[in-house]
Amino acid sequence: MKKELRLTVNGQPYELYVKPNSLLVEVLRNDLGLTGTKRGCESSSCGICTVILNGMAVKSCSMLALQADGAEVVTVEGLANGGKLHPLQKAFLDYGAYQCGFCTAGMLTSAKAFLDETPKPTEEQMREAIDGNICRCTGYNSIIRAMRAVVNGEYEETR
Amino acid sequence: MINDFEYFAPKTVKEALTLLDKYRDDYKIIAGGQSLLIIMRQGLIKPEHLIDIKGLSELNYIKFDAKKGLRVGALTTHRTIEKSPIIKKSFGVLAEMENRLASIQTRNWGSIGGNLCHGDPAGDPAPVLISLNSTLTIASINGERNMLVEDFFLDYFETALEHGELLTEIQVPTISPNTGAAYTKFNVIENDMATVGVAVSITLAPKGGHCKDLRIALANGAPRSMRAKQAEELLRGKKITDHLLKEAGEIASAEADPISDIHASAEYRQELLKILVNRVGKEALSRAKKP
Amino acid sequence: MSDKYAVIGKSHIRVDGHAKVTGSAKYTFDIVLPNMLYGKILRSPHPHAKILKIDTRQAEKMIGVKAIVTGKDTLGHKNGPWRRFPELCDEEILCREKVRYIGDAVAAVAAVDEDTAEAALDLIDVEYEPLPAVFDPLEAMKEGAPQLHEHAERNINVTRRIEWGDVNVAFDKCDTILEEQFHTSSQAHLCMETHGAVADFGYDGKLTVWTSTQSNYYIQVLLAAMLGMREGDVRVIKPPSGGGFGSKFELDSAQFCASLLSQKLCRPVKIILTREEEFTATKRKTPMYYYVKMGAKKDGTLLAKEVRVVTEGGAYTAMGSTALYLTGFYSCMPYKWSNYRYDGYRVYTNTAPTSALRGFGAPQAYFAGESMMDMLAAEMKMDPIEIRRKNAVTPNYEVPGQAYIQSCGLGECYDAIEKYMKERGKLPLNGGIGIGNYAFMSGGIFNWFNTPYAFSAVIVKINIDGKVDLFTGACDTGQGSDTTLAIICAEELGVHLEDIRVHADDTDLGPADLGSWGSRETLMNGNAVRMAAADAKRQLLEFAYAKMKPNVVYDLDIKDHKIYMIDRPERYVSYFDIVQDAIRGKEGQTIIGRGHYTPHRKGMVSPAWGFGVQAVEVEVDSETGKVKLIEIVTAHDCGQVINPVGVLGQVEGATMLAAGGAFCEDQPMDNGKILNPSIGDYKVLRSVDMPKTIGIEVDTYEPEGPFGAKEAGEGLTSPTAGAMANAVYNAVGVRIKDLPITPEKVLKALKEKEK
Amino acid sequence: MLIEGKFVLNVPIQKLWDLLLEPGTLASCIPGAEKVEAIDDKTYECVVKQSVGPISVRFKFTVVLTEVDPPKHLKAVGRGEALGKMGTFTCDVNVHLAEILKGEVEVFYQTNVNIVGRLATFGERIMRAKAKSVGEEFTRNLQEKMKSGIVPTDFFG
Repeated sequence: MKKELRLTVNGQPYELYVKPNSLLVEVLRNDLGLTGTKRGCESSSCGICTVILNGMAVKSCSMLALQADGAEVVTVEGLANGGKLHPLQKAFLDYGAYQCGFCTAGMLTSAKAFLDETPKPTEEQMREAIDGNICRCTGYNSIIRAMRAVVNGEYEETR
Repeated sequence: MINDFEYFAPKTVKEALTLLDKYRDDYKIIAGGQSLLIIMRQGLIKPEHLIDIKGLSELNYIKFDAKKGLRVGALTTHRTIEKSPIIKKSFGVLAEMENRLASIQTRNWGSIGGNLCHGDPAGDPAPVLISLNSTLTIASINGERNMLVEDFFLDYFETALEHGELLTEIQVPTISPNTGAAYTKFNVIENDMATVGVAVSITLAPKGGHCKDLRIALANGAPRSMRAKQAEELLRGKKITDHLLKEAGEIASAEADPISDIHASAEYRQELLKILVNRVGKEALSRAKKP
Repeated sequence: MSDKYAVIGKSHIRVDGHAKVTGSAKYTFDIVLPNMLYGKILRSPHPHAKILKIDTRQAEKMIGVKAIVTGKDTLGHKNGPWRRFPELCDEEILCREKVRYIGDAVAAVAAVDEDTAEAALDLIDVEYEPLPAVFDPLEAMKEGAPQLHEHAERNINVTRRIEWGDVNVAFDKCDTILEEQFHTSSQAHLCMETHGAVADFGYDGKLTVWTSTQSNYYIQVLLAAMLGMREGDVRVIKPPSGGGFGSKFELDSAQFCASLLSQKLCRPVKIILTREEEFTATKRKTPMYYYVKMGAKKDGTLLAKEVRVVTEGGAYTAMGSTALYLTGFYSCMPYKWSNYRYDGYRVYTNTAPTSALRGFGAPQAYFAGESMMDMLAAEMKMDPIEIRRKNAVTPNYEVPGQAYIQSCGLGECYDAIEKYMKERGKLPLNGGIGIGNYAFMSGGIFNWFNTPYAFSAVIVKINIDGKVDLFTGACDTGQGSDTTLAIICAEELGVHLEDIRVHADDTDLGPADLGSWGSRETLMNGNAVRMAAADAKRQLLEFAYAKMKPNVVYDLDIKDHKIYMIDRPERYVSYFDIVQDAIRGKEGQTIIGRGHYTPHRKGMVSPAWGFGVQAVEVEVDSETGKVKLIEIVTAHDCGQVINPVGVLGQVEGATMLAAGGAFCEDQPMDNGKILNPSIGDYKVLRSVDMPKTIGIEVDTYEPEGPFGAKEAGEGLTSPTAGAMANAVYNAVGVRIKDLPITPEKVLKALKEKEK
Repeated sequence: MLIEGKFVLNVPIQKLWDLLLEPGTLASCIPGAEKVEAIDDKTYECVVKQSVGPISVRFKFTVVLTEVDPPKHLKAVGRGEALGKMGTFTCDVNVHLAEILKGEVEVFYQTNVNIVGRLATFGERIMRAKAKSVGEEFTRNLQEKMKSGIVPTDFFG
């Protein structure tokens, strides 16, 4: 039996009816068509389904959609606004912090949630911040450089 | 594929306990669900009723009182504990442990109570809580009961939690002066599940500096989080030397009964326990000596 | 050097960048078509068994189930890319009589949603007669071992010999001879996007398949053959792809089953493999048993090397035959062996088929080879860099009967690493640096696929506004070939990167290309791109000459949208004006340039070679055996760097994958069952574990490559395991010959050493 | 996966042997055994319930004695399924009885269990641990059954 789910995604309030066994990632992708958020494993180990829920990075494949009732969710589609890319997105472009791009949404959301709460992190903290996200292409270091660039204010004018 | 189930999201503990009582024959409690959903997805368990306690704000708190000690609601997330100023200040080892527990995403969503109830002997919080002589409170429709955390674990993924019961609070006694506590786990990949882990807390006598009291607890040393009591006995009341610590490592390793799996053989785990008990013991000792 | 070029050698934002950082890139995983069904595949739980019967009646009755296919619904063809060696095509994909590994496909279901399809799998009743199985290649080679395929006695799948000189005679002349054995482990590709396909067979009898692949041309041809269709009726489109690493240029079960189901129903069918299937039922790295004997003269001259290899083939040939040959070839590189003999055996086993994984046999060869070089240096009291430099291949060297090397920056790489090690100075206790070096191909000169087409072909079309359409069959799986090719095109045409639109993902549009494997695209497709762009440019210049009327001795060229006289650059006309003139002058036809590339008379392996030397620094915890990766420095020669940020990404990405394979990645099995088929249990390096990496590019000019460019990326996975083993030895004096180098193995070795 | 165990019992070897082949013994000694039925002198049908934490599974399987060499050695093959499409499994059992002293028997058993399907994916680690503890419990129960004094046991599972 479907149940009502009210949540806000990328600033847009939604009222839906979902099956209790639907995962948040499934509702985002299938019901809301936000396919930017991917899925990489069935064991909540790869982090590529990461979204920002009430300001926290969480794995949308490891929670029921109904557990997001009343929550504010931000997905990769919600990072840019008014035709402007988020500084992290610009930095990812300039520093080649992605290759196949399949883990990129999770990397960006993890990085954003972290930098929002820790604006001046150390290198170690930045590595910790994306330690739950697997990237098979880049070897991570370019992602750290991109985060560092944002922290250093290289993209401030667009903030 | 996750089976269909009837979903309940009680708003109060009372409501939750009533539901647990009502569906005692076939329900599962979901807190964060990061462990539960994996086995549900594999079709290994198919509960008819899922009772979601994630929203019970009643059980999400950290309270500290110099006499009574620390009280943590079972649904407090790992991340909240990790970042709590009072815990950093007065229970540093807890915050250190949480900081190494899996990834930020997992810590943001997972709760300390959920972790304990999963009953995975590789879990990090259990040994640390055991080493701090922590207790916990279990509630049911018929009332509450308390027990030592070290008595909570029975076997692989099996805890003392009966049907109809809910873990509500964890209590950590105030750490007495001249006490040092430390936790270290060994793993090939950082922040991974512990191949083995060791928590030690040592209290030194104000005069003479001999070991007044101590606790040694092991992660993944056996089918359940365990205390290395014989190793403790060796050290209790004595002036702790490098030599004694080394010996304690040998004893703890012999006490332990780890298994062989794809990540390490039982023999290797026992080797690691020798080393870790020694190292963590040293660390705890030096912390105990710090004024 | 990069000033020489306007576009090449400067870092560019990738052509697929914006779509990828905003989440708008649509992967196969994201595609939903009207009226689409979802498929799931039933796989064998047995490592080796006869299929007695398959009863699908119960499943068919289930509401929401639309079709079920089994081996009986196929034409019974055996799949494989070996169109010149039919005996090597041995995989039915949907098994008919027999299953040969845990994960072999036996049936597939199409239903209204994934849950229904999955539930239906449980209702399919397959009766098996389990057969004795064999899992270790050395066991499988023995007389009387269970035989997987009728055609392969003692389960020998392929044998290869490479030989020149006379090793037996040469060994007698050696002052020092070493003999050792090594074993390399399995590794999963771990593409973040699992294998998957959306197949849409219409009532018009035409099939369109969207799939994450490294070669849409291979998939088109192989699918057509397996389904009994004309190639032209099969269209394969590659959306942005979530990684390949060698696992995605063969026809897989998702592509075949989705197509077969769609063909049966004339409805779109989508199959995305689960992560568990990705681990257990797709190809994996080839584990190898290595025996190496090498000998040298007092002065350190390498005289003779003999290598014997047995590879764990798994149930089918896959790309393993090429891995068998390449590992034998790489075992002689990058040194001037005057006598060499390789004997390789690929052996069938009841395990998941083994195949290509980034490096294609090279990492295994260099792990054994580079470990041996250090052991030899120690034995002969020589400096490990010195003995390598002394014997290393040099420009314009011929590997007897095998390969021609033109550009080679290996010498400069040794210098760079030597300099780095000097500056690094003294290491902490239990710290050690080890080195390894490599040579790697820039595309293979193999045509086992028997393609009648050029290896790479490109069409360049210039439109009235100066925009350029680049049509190619190259497959970007994330490594960035679309961007590299666009840069080469822009450079040759004298336009900007933004002027280029790359159409590289559709067999209906682009000319055939063999795809992205063996580090082909930059050199092979790059050459075709440059030729096509030059062809289009020539057509523009005809009109420019007419307009500018230069003295006939002057040449024109294009740079930065200016068509100018090479010797008098101040005299120029606008590229855009000339494009307008040219199109109007050609009665309104767009400008079409054509280019192609196939290597000729370039030996047997590759037309060009990338090189590198790597230093790995580790710190070993002598009590637990844990090895900490501190820093990995790689000096490498990839010819002219096309896109620096892209090359750095390749260096670092290769390091993550190679260090993981050397350090912790493994696929332990029990009776043929992979025991860690989840990312929770399969350990890979994460950001915190990733060591500091430094890439030092050594510039050379490769005459065979476009603007002097050659491979970067795949070869870089080669040196790490050997360098790491050498580093551990230099740190604590134990030699690990069996990958991965786990703490447990190191501690065991340390304890044995104490005795 | 291979599970081995060894224990010593003070009991006449023939008595132990007979008990081991007696369905009643097995039923009462196999942890979670719900049914052990001798179909003929070589074949047993069993239903055993096992649980690991939240997961509980019913195994239905048939054991066939393939080699019987009383009172010293027996070999058996078990085939069965975990009910509810959880998986299938096979196991080979080897039991050796050796009379160390008069009336003191050393029992050495070796079981190679192979589980396939869903259950196997739950994690080799837990299956292995469970198998070990089941082996140990079986032994304990058997020892209980022989009301004779028991020499300390020694395991390596």
